[in-house]
Amino acid sequence: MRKKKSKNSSNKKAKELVQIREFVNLIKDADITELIWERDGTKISFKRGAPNLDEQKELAQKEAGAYETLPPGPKTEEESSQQIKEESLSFLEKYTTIKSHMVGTFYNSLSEDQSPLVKVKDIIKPGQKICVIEAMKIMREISADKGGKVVRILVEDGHPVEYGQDMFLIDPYYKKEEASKSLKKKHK
Amino acid sequence: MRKKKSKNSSNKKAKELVQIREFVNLIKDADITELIWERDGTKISFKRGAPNLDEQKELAQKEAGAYETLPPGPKTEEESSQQIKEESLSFLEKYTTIKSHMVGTFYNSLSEDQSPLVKVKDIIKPGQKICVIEAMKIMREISADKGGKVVRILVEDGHPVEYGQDMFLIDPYYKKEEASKSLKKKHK
Amino acid sequence: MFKKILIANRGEIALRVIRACQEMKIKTVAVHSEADNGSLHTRFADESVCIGPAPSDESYLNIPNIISAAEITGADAIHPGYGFLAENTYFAEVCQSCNITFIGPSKEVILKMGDKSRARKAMEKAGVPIIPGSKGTISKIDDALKLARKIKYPVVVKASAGGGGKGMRIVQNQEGLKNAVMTCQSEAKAAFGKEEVYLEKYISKPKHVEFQILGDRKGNIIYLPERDCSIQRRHQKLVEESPSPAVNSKLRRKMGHAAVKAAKAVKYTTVGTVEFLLDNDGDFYFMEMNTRIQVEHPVTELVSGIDLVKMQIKLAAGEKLNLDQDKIKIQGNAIECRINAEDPDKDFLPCSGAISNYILPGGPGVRVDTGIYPGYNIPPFYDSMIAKLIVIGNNRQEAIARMERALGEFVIEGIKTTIPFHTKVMADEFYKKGEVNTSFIQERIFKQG
Amino acid sequence: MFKKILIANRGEIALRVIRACQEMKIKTVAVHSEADNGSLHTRFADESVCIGPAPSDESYLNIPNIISAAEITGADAIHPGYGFLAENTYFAEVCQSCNITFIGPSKEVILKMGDKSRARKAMEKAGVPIIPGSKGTISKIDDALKLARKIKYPVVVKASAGGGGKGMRIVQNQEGLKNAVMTCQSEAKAAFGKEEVYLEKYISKPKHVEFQILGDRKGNIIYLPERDCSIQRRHQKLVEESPSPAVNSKLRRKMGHAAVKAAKAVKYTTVGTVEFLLDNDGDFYFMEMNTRIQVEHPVTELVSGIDLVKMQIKLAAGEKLNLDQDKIKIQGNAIECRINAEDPDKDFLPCSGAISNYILPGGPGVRVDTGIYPGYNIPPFYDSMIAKLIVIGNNRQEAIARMERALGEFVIEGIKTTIPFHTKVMADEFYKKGEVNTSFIQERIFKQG
Repeated sequence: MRKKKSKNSSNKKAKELVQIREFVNLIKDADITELIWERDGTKISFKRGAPNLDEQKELAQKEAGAYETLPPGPKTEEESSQQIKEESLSFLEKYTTIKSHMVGTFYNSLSEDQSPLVKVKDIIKPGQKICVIEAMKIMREISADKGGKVVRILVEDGHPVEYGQDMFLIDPYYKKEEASKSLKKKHK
Repeated sequence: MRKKKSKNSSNKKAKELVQIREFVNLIKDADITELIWERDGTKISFKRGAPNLDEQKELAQKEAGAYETLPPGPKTEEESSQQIKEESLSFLEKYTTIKSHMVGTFYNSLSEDQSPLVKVKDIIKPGQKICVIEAMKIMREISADKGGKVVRILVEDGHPVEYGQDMFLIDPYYKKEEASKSLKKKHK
Repeated sequence: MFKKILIANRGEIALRVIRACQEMKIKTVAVHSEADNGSLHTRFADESVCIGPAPSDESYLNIPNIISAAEITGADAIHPGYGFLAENTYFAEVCQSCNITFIGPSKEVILKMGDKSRARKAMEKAGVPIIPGSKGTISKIDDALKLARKIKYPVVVKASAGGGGKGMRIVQNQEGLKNAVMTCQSEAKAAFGKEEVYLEKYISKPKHVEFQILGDRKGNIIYLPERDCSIQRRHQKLVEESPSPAVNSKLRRKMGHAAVKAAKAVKYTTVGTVEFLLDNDGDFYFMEMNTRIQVEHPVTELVSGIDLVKMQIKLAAGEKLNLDQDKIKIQGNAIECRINAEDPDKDFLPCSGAISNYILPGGPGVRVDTGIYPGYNIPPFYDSMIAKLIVIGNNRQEAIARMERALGEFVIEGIKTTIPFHTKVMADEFYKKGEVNTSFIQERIFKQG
Repeated sequence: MFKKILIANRGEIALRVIRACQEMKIKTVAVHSEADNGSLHTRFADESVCIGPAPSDESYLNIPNIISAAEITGADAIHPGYGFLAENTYFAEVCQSCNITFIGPSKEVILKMGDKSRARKAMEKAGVPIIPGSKGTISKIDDALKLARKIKYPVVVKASAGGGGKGMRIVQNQEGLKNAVMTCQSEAKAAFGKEEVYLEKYISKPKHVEFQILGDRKGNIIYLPERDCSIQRRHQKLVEESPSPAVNSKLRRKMGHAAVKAAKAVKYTTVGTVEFLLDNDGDFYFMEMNTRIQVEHPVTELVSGIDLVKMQIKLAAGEKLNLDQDKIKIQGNAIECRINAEDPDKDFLPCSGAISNYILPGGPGVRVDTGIYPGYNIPPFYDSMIAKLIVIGNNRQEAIARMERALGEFVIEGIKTTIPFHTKVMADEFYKKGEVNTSFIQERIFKQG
């Protein structure tokens, strides 16, 4: 049997991300100019309205350089959730996730001695094997239900996933040129 | 001992009036365009916004003729509360009330064989005796704390009043000419 | 004792189990569908796992995901609550094969008691009274007449292939029987292709009286004071009380012993309920056995002072039953009203939606078991029962008065509930006198208009 | 029986009385200040009368308006609750003169028991143990030494003119006494101008144990299982329980009899409480008698099964006490936590304001008495106690575990409450062992930081 990690350590981060995305959608659709959310020491506050030109510029710059500044692998929980909060909202808005449709233990490779099926910056296609989930002692290979560039892997190897949990953060609008660049690098 | 009526029959009407007044104030101060209030079969709904010219005209006409169409004496509970609801809001806004500062039984005259201290359309002055309230078997003569024209007496003779209950609906802005007219009529 | 229990359920019963675990210092895992994200059972449990989308067959009935949830959280036992997987033999089996204790009876006991005709035979063998009738189908009218004389009129002739009231004839006396058997046979042939009929005693306006039993692995079994669940609408219990106004201490002992006999016949080792029909002559008949904790368990808890869910967990962990039958006392009268999100004026049409104003009743003798809270949005996917209001008084009159006052305090706005319906039941003169049977709702409440 | 009762109080106790009346089918009148317009007691009563503006001395203490409210509504009795006018002899007198029954003792009894030194003398005469000490002031040191030997050390020397801990000397043995008397005398002369001092036995870290008593007009008086209210902060009770972990059945009988003796001495005819200090040797001393229903009455209701407010109303209406001392049983252990709108981190500073999220605990063995509800705005004018959380368990351990879990379920957001403070108390090892006395909060909870 493969090594499993206990639940609860990894999905807090993912839940936070989902929460922020929900807020973004909320504020996008509704006629709201300001929204403050506070719980357990975390505070998220959004503002809208006639945007200030300087702020807009800053945002544009951030967006442009976004992938480059993203950390490639998993970080400690606090660090990465902090990171997510600091990312600009419009930046998060264009990403999507691949969710788990079962409850079980997440593995990033087909077996312990093999390399991960998917790494950050990989371009994945729908139908491609992306991970393995173990449930009731059965290993099940999971295929991507959408394609794009992997921005981040949200579950660590050997950690549990629940139904609907985000596993991969995907950029479906990645630029073609960049895609080929990244592929070239990979095959060097 | 003078005849008393049981509680609860008279102050419902007065409470309703107060409630409507509160709504008027609420809607006046707040940036609200519509407010619907429903309880126990009663529904009050207010609308605001760019007023329609015809409606405005109608309102103005109502206001001008307001006193004339008001019933002079008490009516049955249902009738009068219905009446209050139908009155235009701006019309109610300019009135004020004289409230009770004690709990007891309200009498409109100094003794059973005497005529009422105050009648509808009377002009009263601050300090003038306007009613008697009996509490713990002691009769207490009550003086007006403000002046104006009596639009309606909100408590019936022999009925109970609670602290803060509206007893008299007063028009503090009654027209002087009208005042003298009414006085003349009285002394004919 | 268990270290961590996963509760494979939702709503008030999930909370009920979490409460027992917290008081026993056992860790809890809640599972939930996407529709129940953030609901109270997920908030009060130590951990929670989303097991599927809103429809129950993809979440609360999703055995692989529930078992996986137990595995990833390291739960060593699963409490199924009631409904959903509580009497699912396959689930009990899977738990066993995964080395997770299923808090309930074994697969074999569920099977034995789940099949009505098997259970009937087992009970007859054990000497538990069952509704008297023909052993199999009857063909000769003389046999029918003889049997009917023995079991006494009225009797009912039923088509073997029928069900749910179809192909059924109630017969009041000897004269009508021959005709009824023949009509029933020909009707059965026309409707079901088989003319086989059987005969059974007809129980007119019976009372539904059930006994909570507790058993351990050493073979100790006791019964607790009975529950009267006669107030039903279309076989759905609405109001339950304990003790039953129709049962005196002598009958209680007699029925209780029969319940214990029934449980012993299948070597019952957990909490369960033996349901009886009680007729006007004080005769009672085994109806069925429920191999789970029941919705109405709180009335028994209130009158007996025994925490049934804690007891169930202890028995599942192999503890000995440390209760003495002779020491069980009845401490007053308890009544439970099931508060459903249904519109009593529209044929009990279930409602869903957001709760606006919400005030819970309180004060002496009042218990509320509920998963709802101010602002809660009732999802349309599950059972309409949203709360159980349970009261205890020193006597039945006090319990009824207390229930009336608690119903009056209970404010749930935004959706329709059965609170006004229960207020009518409590105010009914026949109810107050304890004159209730399974036809009560139809005859006393609906006829009033 | 009364036709209509006016409740001259607010908050949870007003609701408590309304609940009892509703169950007894007695009409109710709520009175309220302008600040309490629309609060639960006004909504649940049959009628309500506004009696004044927010400050209590103009409303809840406004005797003319309260009496007038009773007159205009035709109420034939007034229940004062606790606090406000509950022990006001003038109010009791006015009620009597207006032919309205004051639900409580007569003016004379309130007077007798309200004055501490009068009460002490009456108790001594009746043979109820009081804290031993000098009858009057002591002047000769030999008298002091003799007395101290008799009542045993430690003793306390107090200035007659002192109070609140001023001019007080605790003496552990004979050697210290002479010096203490002299110092105390000279200090007293300097501080108060009088050198008179007296001697009393010093009770170190006593327990506060009180007995609920019930009396009728025929002279029948019984006691109920005691309450332990040792957990106090600045003489304010915070947690109460019944039975007391410091009292066994023998001591209970002894103290109970003393409580009945105390009540008989003043011909007590209603519900009341006799408070004792209990020392570590099992000796107890009369402290005072409360001539009203008390905040902590629910713990007694839960363990005895007796509805004290209903009983109080029945006794006030002249009914005979139909309870037998020998039949009073203790059904488990009950604990009450007073939930105050106070910030435990800011020296219990009272908070007012609107309640946002609000979820009440529920399930087995949990009772909540409260006047608050979702969206309620706590006015700044009155007592900070907003809810009483009361639990019962089969034993003390279960009661504590239940209280811990109920405190965990209790959500009150928008204001600060003492819920986290109570969670600390319940988790305390000394509390769990029942090792509590009036210094517990200071020594066990505050010292933890």
